[in-house]
Amino acid sequence: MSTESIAAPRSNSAQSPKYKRSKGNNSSFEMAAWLFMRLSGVVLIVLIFGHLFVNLMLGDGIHAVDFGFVAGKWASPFWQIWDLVMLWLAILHGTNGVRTIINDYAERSGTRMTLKTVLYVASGVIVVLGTLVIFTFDPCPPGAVIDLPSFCPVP
Amino acid sequence: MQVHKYDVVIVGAGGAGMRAAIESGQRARTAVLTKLYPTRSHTGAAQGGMCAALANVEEDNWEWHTFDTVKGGDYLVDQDAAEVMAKEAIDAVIDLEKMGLPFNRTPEGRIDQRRFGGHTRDHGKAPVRRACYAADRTGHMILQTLYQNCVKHNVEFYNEYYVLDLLTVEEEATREDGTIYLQKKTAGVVSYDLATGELHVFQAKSVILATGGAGKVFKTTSNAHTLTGDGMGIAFRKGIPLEDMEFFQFHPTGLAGLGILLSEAARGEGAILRNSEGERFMERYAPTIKDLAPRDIVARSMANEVREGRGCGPNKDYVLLDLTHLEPAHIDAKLPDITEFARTYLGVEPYTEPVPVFPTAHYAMGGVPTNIATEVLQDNDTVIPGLYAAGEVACVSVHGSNRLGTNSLLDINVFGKRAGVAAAEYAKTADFVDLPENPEAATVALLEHVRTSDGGEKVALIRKDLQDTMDANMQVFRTAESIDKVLADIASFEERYSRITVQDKGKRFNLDLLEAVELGFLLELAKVMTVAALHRQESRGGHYREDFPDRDDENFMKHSMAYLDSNVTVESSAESIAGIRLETKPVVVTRYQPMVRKY
Amino acid sequence: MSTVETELPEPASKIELPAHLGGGGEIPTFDVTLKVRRYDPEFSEESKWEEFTMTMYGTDRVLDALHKVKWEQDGSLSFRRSCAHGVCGSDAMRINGRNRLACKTLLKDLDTSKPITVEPIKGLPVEKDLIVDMEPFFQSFREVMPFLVNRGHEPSKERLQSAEDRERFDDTTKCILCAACTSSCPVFWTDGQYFGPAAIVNAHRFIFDSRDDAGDMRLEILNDKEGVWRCRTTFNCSEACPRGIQVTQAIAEVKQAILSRQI
Amino acid sequence: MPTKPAGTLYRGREGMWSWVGHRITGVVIFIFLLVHVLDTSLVRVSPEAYTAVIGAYKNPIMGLGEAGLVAAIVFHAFNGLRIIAIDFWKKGPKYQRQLLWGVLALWAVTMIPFLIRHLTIVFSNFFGGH
Ligand SMILES: Cc1cc2nc3c(=O)[nH]c(=O)nc-3n(C[C@H](O)[C@H](O)[C@H](O)COP(=O)(O)OP(=O)(O)OC[C@H]3O[C@@H](n4cnc5c(N)ncnc54)[C@H](O)[C@@H]3O)c2cc1C
Ligand code: HEM
Ligand code: SF4
Ligand code: F3S
Ligand code: FES
Repeated sequence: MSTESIAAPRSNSAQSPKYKRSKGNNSSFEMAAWLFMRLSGVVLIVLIFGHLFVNLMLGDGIHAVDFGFVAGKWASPFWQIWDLVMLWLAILHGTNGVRTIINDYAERSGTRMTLKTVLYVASGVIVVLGTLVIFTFDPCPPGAVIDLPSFCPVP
Repeated sequence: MQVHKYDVVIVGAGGAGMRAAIESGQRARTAVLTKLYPTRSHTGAAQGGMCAALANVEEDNWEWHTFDTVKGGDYLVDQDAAEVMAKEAIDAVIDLEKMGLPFNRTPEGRIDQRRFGGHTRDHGKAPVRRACYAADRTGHMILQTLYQNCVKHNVEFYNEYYVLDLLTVEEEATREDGTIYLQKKTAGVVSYDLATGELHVFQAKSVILATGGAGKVFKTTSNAHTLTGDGMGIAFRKGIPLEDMEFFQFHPTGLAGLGILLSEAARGEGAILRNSEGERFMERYAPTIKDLAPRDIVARSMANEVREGRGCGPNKDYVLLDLTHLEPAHIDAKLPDITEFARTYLGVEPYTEPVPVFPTAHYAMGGVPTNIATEVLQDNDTVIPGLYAAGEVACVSVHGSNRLGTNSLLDINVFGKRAGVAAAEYAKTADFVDLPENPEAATVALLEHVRTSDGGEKVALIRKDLQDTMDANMQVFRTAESIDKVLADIASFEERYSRITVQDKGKRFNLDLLEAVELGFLLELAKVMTVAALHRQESRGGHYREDFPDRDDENFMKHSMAYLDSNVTVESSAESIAGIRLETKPVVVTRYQPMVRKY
Repeated sequence: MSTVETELPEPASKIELPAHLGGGGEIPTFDVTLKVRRYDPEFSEESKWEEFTMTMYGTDRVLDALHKVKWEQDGSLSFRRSCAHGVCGSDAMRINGRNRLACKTLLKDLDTSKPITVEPIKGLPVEKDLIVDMEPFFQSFREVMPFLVNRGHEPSKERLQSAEDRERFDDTTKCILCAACTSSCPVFWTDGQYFGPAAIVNAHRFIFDSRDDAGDMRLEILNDKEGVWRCRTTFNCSEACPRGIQVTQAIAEVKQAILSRQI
Repeated sequence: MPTKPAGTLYRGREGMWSWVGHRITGVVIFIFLLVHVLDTSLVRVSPEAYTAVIGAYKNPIMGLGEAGLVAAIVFHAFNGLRIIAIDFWKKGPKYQRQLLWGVLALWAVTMIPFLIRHLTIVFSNFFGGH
């Protein structure tokens, strides 16, 4: 679960080299992150459970999910917003969660930096991609060869 | 080897040492050397309270407190010292409160006080509530509070540094009456760094000894494994006398068989002692204050019940402490820790069952002699400049032949503070005394001897044998015969000690080696105790001779002073023993003439 | 905490004692095997397990067993201890996988049919056998300003404090700085930078003391990135505390205090 | 420094293991989320691509995986509420263990109907053919 020990010279308080705790920047970022985890968690419960319920439990379950299903949903601004909020909150929540985990286990600051960069880039790309998809989504793409939702004009 | 230079070096970071450090640390360059992390010191084990005539809950004043202290100590108390302590008690408690100590409070928000053995109103009329307390962890709170304040004031600690030698130099000096004598002067200390096995010499203008007690000479004891009387032993080996060493307090209520203390506060809160017949036997021994009689009396009464066949248990070797008539809520509020000890260690539920208890070796009334300014004396009245002592290691003597409960936490605060101030003030005007040549030589030789000695004797076995014989023969009842037996045993232990083998040959954390060194101190102190006990042919306070059951003010209203003296060659006799010279010192009497001590 | 000012009725001079009292008969003896994790860098960089078997008695504790090994079998076995009854905090170690005080763990409460494993506490540098370097631990303690700070005029007498105000921080005054909590914390194990539960407990002790004026500064300190927010409520600390301090609860209270101060 | 491997696993109790569970499920969900957004994005590429990929979800192996994912989310979600209760409810820390049993009970109550429905669909449709 962890490493064995931290590098430390033998010490007695009178002469000990002070153990270094890198100074924080006095902002309340960690507090905000902590609070955000809780708040977003509560909202996510509603969003995710709703999402799962609609996708997996209603109608035909997972088998109902296809292009038409998705397109049908995103035709409504309600679901657009739902999924958008869910996307953002989940990514932020998850990213922050993984950031904590990296802070915990990656001890060398180099490793820490690298992993976090990868994390932020990945999350950023995904959020942007997801947002674009939701907003620029065209439920009736021209030239589609498969079933489109029923409301699409018949080509 | 490294050499450090400080104005003040304090040896020991218990209550006395840290109280001194708080004062001295703000006045002079101070180092505190301690063989344990400060918060491990045994002051933290003290439970019941610290007394001061605050009169927060009942009428009280410091003179009554002085009287109780003098009477409790069976008139062997130096009354000037007792007055100082009782007077300064009030400030000592307030100081602690200001430092943040979380005392229990009265409904009005003032420091609460409870009863304790031997503390009475108006010269013995009735028990009085004088002990300030924090549940049954008063000592814990004191130790923590003092440590916290040391942190606040950036006191420099050298943790796990064992002091093994005191550095003194001797110079010829002339007394007022023209006689010439050797005046000791303080140069510093030699210490052993447990982590590395290296020696460090500390040169200092003043040194304060605050190394605590020596309970480990006994088997059944409330004292920690680390209370091996190092400070007393070191001083004694340097030719400094030890005062009143025959007086050792046996606390009545140790968990039977284990010695873990159940505070007198239990009785202060209403618990009582019963024998196998269910009888509250203290009604017979001390009709007025019964279970709250001073410790020596209660301990002897208990031992007597057992001797007369009214002990409990399969071996009829203990009595019972009964709390069952107390409200569980009250017990939880006032005595949470000690009831947990009973549960954890004996599996007894104190709400419903009485707890097996028996006297346990608790407190050394004797120690390194000092005056009320905490300066160490090299004889009856010659001060050693720059050397101070406070706490259990010292003998001012405020406890006389029997310490009253709660007077020790007071002692360490009052005299700890005095020592800190005095040592720092002295350091301001004094110069360093030059270190002797090869200051560490004696310590190196001692360690080398212990490390290389190869006779196969085991330290732990010798220690066990010593503790067994001390428990059997030097406990609450003593006779010339039993004392002689101990002396003979010690002689054989010393011989065995010269043939010990220490298994651990390393330098790092070699506790094996240090246990052997500590045993050396224990043997020395046990010898001093027994010789002094043999010499005192009377019964007084904690020292009870069955062959001399009465107090004898005519011949023995004096402190005993034991000196290391290789010129004394007498084999065991009533007066002396090889290597130890016994002298006496008058008791300071100011206002209370000895009276019969009855409760 | 307040004094219940009731005179107790005098207890009876004599009572009937139940016959079994103090009985308990023979104290059972049993064989135990200690499996101790040894390490002495003076002789080897490797740490290794070593087993010792001995006969012990009913009321013996793990500390007694360790002593028996040290005193009779292998004098080089090293561990810290002092008071031997759970009040000094010297001998926190990992016994059968959990942090406890050796002097407070009765052998009979463990499964003696299997070897009892004894290891140093985790997350602090091991120095020899069961001895670890406590300095990082005390360093964190010192950093939270663990002392009363009072700005006003020093009163000449004691300060008043109501029994309720005193009770507010009672739990956290019990700490003996044994490090059982901090070294049981999975977050502390990771990089040792987390202040750790013990430091927070000792900050709590003062933050909630009505006499103290530096609560804000301590909250500021613990609002650090290595402060309370690193706690993941794993409760190992509360389970490990030999003084029964509700450590996680104390941490939660500190978190809330920071929140309500900032918002 | 001592060599590493010899130490034993710390024997934490409910609190520690629930945290281990929370952490693992959190990471699992996060990784799935990344993938899930990617595959959903295919709707922008072409309906065919999306439907093809989503088709992959429809075999029983993936169906089981999905069930596992839902199990993880449900545990993480309910335990998340437990953590929030510990943080903000005065008696939370005291009842953390009971709360965990509550989480597991709720988890079971949620998972059973879901599994029945989900697995029936997965398997019936697979075997039943589309
Ligand atoms: C179980 C118990 C309960 C008690 N209850 C009460 C009570 O309720 N009321 C009361 O008034 N009194 C009580 N006492 C007595 C009182 O607690 C002690 O007498 C007092 O605490 C002694 O304090 P001290 O500072 O002198 O020594 P300690 O606190 O014992 O400290 C000794 C210090 O010296 C250091 N040291 C020792 N040897 C060396 C060395 N060679 N080199 C370096 N450092 C060394 C140690 O590391 C330690 O820091 C009780 C005692 C016990 C054992
Ligand atoms: C469904 C509702 C959810 C709730 C109620 C919830 C709740 C929480 C809470 C309260 C925490 C903080 C734990 C702590 O500080 O100890 C947390 C951590 C975490 N969550 Fe969630 N969460 C939810 C959904 C998600 C989702 C969808 C993801 C993935 C994208 C996720 C990933 C994580 C991660 C990685 C952590 C960090 C774990 C750790 O630090 O140990 N969570 N969650
Ligand atoms: S909180 Fe408990 S476990 Fe932690 S150091 Fe204090 S006493 Fe030990
Ligand atoms: S073990 Fe650690 S994670 Fe929090 S609850 Fe205790 S500090
Ligand atoms: S030896 Fe003091 S706590 Fe165990």
